Amino acid sequence: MNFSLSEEQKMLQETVRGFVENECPLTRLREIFDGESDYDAALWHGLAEMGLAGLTVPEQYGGAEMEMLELALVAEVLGAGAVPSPFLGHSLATLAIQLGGDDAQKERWLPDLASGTGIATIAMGEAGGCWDPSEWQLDIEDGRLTGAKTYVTSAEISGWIVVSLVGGRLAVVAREANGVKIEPVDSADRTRRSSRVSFENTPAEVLVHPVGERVRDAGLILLAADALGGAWRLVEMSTDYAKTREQFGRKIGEFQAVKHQLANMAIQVEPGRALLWYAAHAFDHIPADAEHSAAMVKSHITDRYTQVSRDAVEIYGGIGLTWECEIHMWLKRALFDRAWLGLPQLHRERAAKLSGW
Amino acid sequence: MNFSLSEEQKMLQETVRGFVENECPLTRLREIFDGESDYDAALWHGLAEMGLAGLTVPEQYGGAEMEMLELALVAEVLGAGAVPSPFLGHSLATLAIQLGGDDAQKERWLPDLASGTGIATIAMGEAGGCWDPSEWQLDIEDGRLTGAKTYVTSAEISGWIVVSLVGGRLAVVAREANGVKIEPVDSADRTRRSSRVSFENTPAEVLVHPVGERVRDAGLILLAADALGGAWRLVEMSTDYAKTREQFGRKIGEFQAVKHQLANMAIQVEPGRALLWYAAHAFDHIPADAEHSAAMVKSHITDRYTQVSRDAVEIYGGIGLTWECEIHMWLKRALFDRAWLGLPQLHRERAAKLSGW
Amino acid sequence: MDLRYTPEYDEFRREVRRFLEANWPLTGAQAKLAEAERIMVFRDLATEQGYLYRSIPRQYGGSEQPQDIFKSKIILEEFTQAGAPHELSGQGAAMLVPTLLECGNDAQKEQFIRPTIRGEMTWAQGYSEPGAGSDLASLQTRAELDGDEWVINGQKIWTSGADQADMMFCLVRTEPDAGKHAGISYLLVDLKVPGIRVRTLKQMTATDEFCEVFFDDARTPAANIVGKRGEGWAVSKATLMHERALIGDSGRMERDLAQLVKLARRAQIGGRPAIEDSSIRQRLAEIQAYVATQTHSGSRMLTATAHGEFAGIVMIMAKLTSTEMSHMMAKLALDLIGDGAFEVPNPIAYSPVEDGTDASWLGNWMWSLGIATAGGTANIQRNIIGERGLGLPKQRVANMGAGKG
Amino acid sequence: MDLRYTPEYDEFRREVRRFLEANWPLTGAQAKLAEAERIMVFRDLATEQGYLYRSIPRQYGGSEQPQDIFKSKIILEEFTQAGAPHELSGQGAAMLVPTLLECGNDAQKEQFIRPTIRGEMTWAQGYSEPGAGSDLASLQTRAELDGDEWVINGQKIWTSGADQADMMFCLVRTEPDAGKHAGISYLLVDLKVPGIRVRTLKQMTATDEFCEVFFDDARTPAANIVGKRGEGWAVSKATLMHERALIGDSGRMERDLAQLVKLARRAQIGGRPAIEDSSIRQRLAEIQAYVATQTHSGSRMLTATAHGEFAGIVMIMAKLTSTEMSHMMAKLALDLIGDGAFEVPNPIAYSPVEDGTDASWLGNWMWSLGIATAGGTANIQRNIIGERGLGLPKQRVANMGAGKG
Repeated sequence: MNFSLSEEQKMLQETVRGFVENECPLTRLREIFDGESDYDAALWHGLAEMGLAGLTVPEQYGGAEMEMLELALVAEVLGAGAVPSPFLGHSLATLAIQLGGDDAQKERWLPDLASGTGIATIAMGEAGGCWDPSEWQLDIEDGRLTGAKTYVTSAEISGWIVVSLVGGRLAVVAREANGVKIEPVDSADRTRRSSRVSFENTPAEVLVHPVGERVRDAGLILLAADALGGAWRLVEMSTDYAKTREQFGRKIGEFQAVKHQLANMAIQVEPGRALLWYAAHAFDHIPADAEHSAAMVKSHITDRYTQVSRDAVEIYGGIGLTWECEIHMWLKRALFDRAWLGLPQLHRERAAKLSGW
Repeated sequence: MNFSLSEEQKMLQETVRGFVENECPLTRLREIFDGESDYDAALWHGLAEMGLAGLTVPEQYGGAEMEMLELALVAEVLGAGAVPSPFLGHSLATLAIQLGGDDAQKERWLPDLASGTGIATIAMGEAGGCWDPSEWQLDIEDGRLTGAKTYVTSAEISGWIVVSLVGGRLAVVAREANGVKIEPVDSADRTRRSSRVSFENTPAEVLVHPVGERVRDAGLILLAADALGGAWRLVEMSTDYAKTREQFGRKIGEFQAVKHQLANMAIQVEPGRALLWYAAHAFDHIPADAEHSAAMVKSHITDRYTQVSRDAVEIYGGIGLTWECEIHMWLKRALFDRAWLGLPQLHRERAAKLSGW
Repeated sequence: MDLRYTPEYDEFRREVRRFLEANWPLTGAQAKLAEAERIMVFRDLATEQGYLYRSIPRQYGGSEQPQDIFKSKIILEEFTQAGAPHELSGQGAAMLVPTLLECGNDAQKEQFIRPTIRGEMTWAQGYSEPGAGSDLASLQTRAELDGDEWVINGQKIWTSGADQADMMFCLVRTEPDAGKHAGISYLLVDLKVPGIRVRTLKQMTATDEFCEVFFDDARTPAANIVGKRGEGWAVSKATLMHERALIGDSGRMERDLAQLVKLARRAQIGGRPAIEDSSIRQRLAEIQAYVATQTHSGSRMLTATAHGEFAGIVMIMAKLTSTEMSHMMAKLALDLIGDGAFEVPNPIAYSPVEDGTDASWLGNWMWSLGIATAGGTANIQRNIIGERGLGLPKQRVANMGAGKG
Repeated sequence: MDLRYTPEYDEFRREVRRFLEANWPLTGAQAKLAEAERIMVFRDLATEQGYLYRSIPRQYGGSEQPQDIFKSKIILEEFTQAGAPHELSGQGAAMLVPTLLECGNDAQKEQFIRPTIRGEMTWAQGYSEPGAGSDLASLQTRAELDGDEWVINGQKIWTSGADQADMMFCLVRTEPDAGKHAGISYLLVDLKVPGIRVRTLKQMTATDEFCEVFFDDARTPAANIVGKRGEGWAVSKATLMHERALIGDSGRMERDLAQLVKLARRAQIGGRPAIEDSSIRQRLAEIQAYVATQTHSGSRMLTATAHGEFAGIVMIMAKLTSTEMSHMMAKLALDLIGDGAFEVPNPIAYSPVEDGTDASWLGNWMWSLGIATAGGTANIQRNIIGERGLGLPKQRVANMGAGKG
């Protein structure tokens, strides 16, 4: 038994962390956050050059043929840096084709996506907070798609949009196809802005395997990974702040009340790391536990992230409420991670059902 | 508008408080707690001499003709002292006859009960946690009662037992009547021990007005009052302890963590006082709010009491877990107040329904 | 105990209603005035009648009425009900004017009160500094007397509305050699003088209520000191617990709860209205009881104040309990708005959530984070409750509560 | 990452199973022995085989095996599964023996280890005193050397099982002039000698696991000091983080949760099983996720330890997080047992709730209050996480965490 990261996995995280520190430091993050678009081509190409665009894609299609655990470890580092990128949607769309496509479909899309030359995204939610596969209503008729999806990330810059359909099927749509309309949302999380995407008699190709639930589970894990990275970063930032900020002639971290607040934040987050590892590992290796642990990890860690982002504001005080303090970018990312693919209460109810309760 | 206690009401509390301090100090309380019975005749007669046995009974029957607010204020003081007495059951049984009886019934029972010469109790709960009037199953057939009630206080020493029936009606049974069987429960709260009381073809007299719900509301208010008194006493005891106990060369109350724990306990309890006053006042004067505020005050304050009793143990440390530390007598009283007449969640659901939600 | 008003107060309420029916909205030629003018005309009328600015002498523009908190409450209720303009609620009328009445000299009262309560002179509060938040008394902005003027250098932060205001009342260090608290004075400064620069501070909700104010040899007349040199700390505390704070908050929590219930009715969980979900109902009912404790404690404190009594420890709890209730409500709201969390918040700021949209609840969630709890405020409240309320010993050497309050 | 064991370990597990199938329960004549004897025979056999007391040299009665935490875990799992006696779990085997192995001299090891692990000599722990709880180092019980004996005076408290035990290992002050920590020594004392009086301390659950022990000129041989004079504090800390603590707790939280789910199935809310109520389901699912974080963090720490690595800050969190989970479960249980709260608790003490009755949950609720959080333990854990885990500064002058750990 070996429940730890391998040297390669640690190295992967270190490499990405180093890249993020150099290429997306706080100054750059702020620029993107305050700018017109959350897409930074140089940043994306840098990530793609490290192989992150096709991390799970089989080598025969030009990918790194790694597993969900590695994908989650990367998501964690990107979450820690609040990195704006198409990573989330692209990873899930690519995984959808990888798991759901036949040979021809894989041959057609994966090489392009694995290299990062092509960008894809995924469209799962429907109006009224319908994120669960059982609630998906969109369907294909005669190879044509009509309807709308909500909160699709990076839609404007994606070449392909994987769209979830009734019954857990998935279809691929070219963004430039007829009838595709993208309406940007004025997004709270400006590192992962989203759009409403609608289709009007749009040509779409259905993937042969209906893997919607698997892709949803992958999404739950990636959101949890992002949340873990972001939440721990908030613990670190708040701790650093408490070590430097002085009030009443001493560092505020010296006051027992503040120290205990920080300790409480830390214990909310760090134990989740092992659950994340497990859920990601189970996705590939323990089928009986995969769906349940994905539901648990998403509900648990994204809730913790949201709470910790509130706690961080308490530590920072008034300045933590301002736009110029960095906290709010993570806080808004926490809101995204918590709501995308459905709120914690939805996944707690699912976990209860899956437990046979 | 005058939302405060009158001088007479304050005096009433002072008088009872003085009596409790003299006649039921901690030493006496421990004796009763550890003894064979929770009934102390001298204590009860002392309370009765102050008029507490018939506080709400009209003067024509020998009572003090006061209102629910006064009754609640007395219950609060008795709760603060964790006083063992038949007060709770007797007050509710007496109120049941007062509100539900016709002239003959009142004439028959009230003078005896108001003076405290006779003791009565009330039997409302049924097996399976059925405390709500809608769940009461017992009924009278040809003036005879068969069935059982749970967690009846002071049954052995009561001359009369008011029994709730299907549809919210109430009946009076003599304890010595045929077929009455009293099986004591090994009670956690040894200041208000209870019994299962069963009836087998027992003669019973139905009160003419079906006031079961009103009496239940009165019970909710008295439990909340007991809880408020007890919870605030725990705050006081814990505060006193924190002012004297030393660790690391200083009073533990000086440590910010302990200070904040105590402050958190205090803010959980003290604001409930005004809600209690309101609910008790509403019982007599604001019919539209009476049921709702009784449901709220019981669920809120008894939950706070339970929490505060846990918090008190944290302040006291290991000694707080022992039988010889006084805390546990209040803690067990908190458990009683919380469970009798139904758990907080039941009354929250009722409050929601009554709010039209 | 009697929750009804006496017949005299009922009569007073009818009198206020008759006044409002006759005068708001304005009629005739006055109805055609611009809005700001209409409001001013009405306020003058209501003040003349004895309904507004009741604690302010007539010579300074008030109505100089005997203190009567029930009348104040009735007036507030009826004016709110009628949608009529009440007293100005800015920092000037709410904080500076009571302070001047208590500690100002006649010239200051004469000069500042009337224009302030008429809205002709607006104020910002200059207390906090970047290095002096919860430990306010460590403030570093200094003022030196140069002839008949104070020369001010330093920086203030969290001065809400300083970009719009005419004047600032602020705490500055004038006695560098005196103790931490004893070295502070309370000055009034014209924000339009040279040497003052105001920068707005954007909040995470994308609004900018707050500002930073930089002083670089900014000047104000020597006469603009309230109280004596070194008394500024005491001056700033003089009116913290005045009547207005007691009745001002009334009903806000209930209104927020009503909005939350509305939200729970329209939000969906598992295809059904969220309000039918037992976990949501339990949380709503728990909040409802907390709100009820606040409401009735409000009545209790009001009564005590009316009788000139002190209601006890509950008086120093309201701030912390309000904060905690706001948190509970905001958290529940976040569980109800669902996808609303993706969209940009609509910050109705600290005020109740008036429009009830998802975006307004998101803004409320962000706001409820801060202001009240930020900067150790909640911790300081707990210190105060522990030390003043329960009589626990102060921590030796240093104590987070020592500076504030 | 691979959650499976390697083939070698699978083989080891089969070997253990074969041993258990052959030897537990005992067969033949041995099966007719009294229970205590059967257990001792079996333990000797299992030790001989290398399954028990693996870190203890054979000369002292152990099996002297190379450290292998996975084997230890497999043994524990299989013995538990088979209901076979594992190592003794009392304070002697669990705390004193590792301490002697680390800090004792040869004579002490020779004299005490074998009888202790065979259950022939039982121990109580004498650390806490009425005036020294979380601030343990302020202990006042003193010992003075008189010829070749220590003479002990003072009082210990929370010495579980002292009324049954033969011996006590305790911390006493031997160097009154040295510093708070430096004046303490670690002594072994026969509880049956004159001058020692043991009084049981009844708990609120009506059980009496704990005792007070009074020393009145009680004597113990001068040789019964472990480590040197004044080294007692360090000696008592030497083995705090040993392997046993890591694997000992495994599975307890899951078993408790499974019992809680059973309780939720039989409890009723509104006439239906509580587990169908959405508020209960949400709370159960939230607890389930917390338990999962604990379980998998356990695997993480186990792996790290097996690799001789330190898993990081999570290592010092387990105690506090367990406490908080126990609280969550106990609170939910209290909402499920309903009328069970009236009846006298059945204290299954700190152990999992094994029979699942209402009375056992009530006992669990009372126990979960204490031990773990009582006496500032949770606060001290938070100090440790803040200071050691996050590197926050210690509070100057005094610090609640300074004494412990």
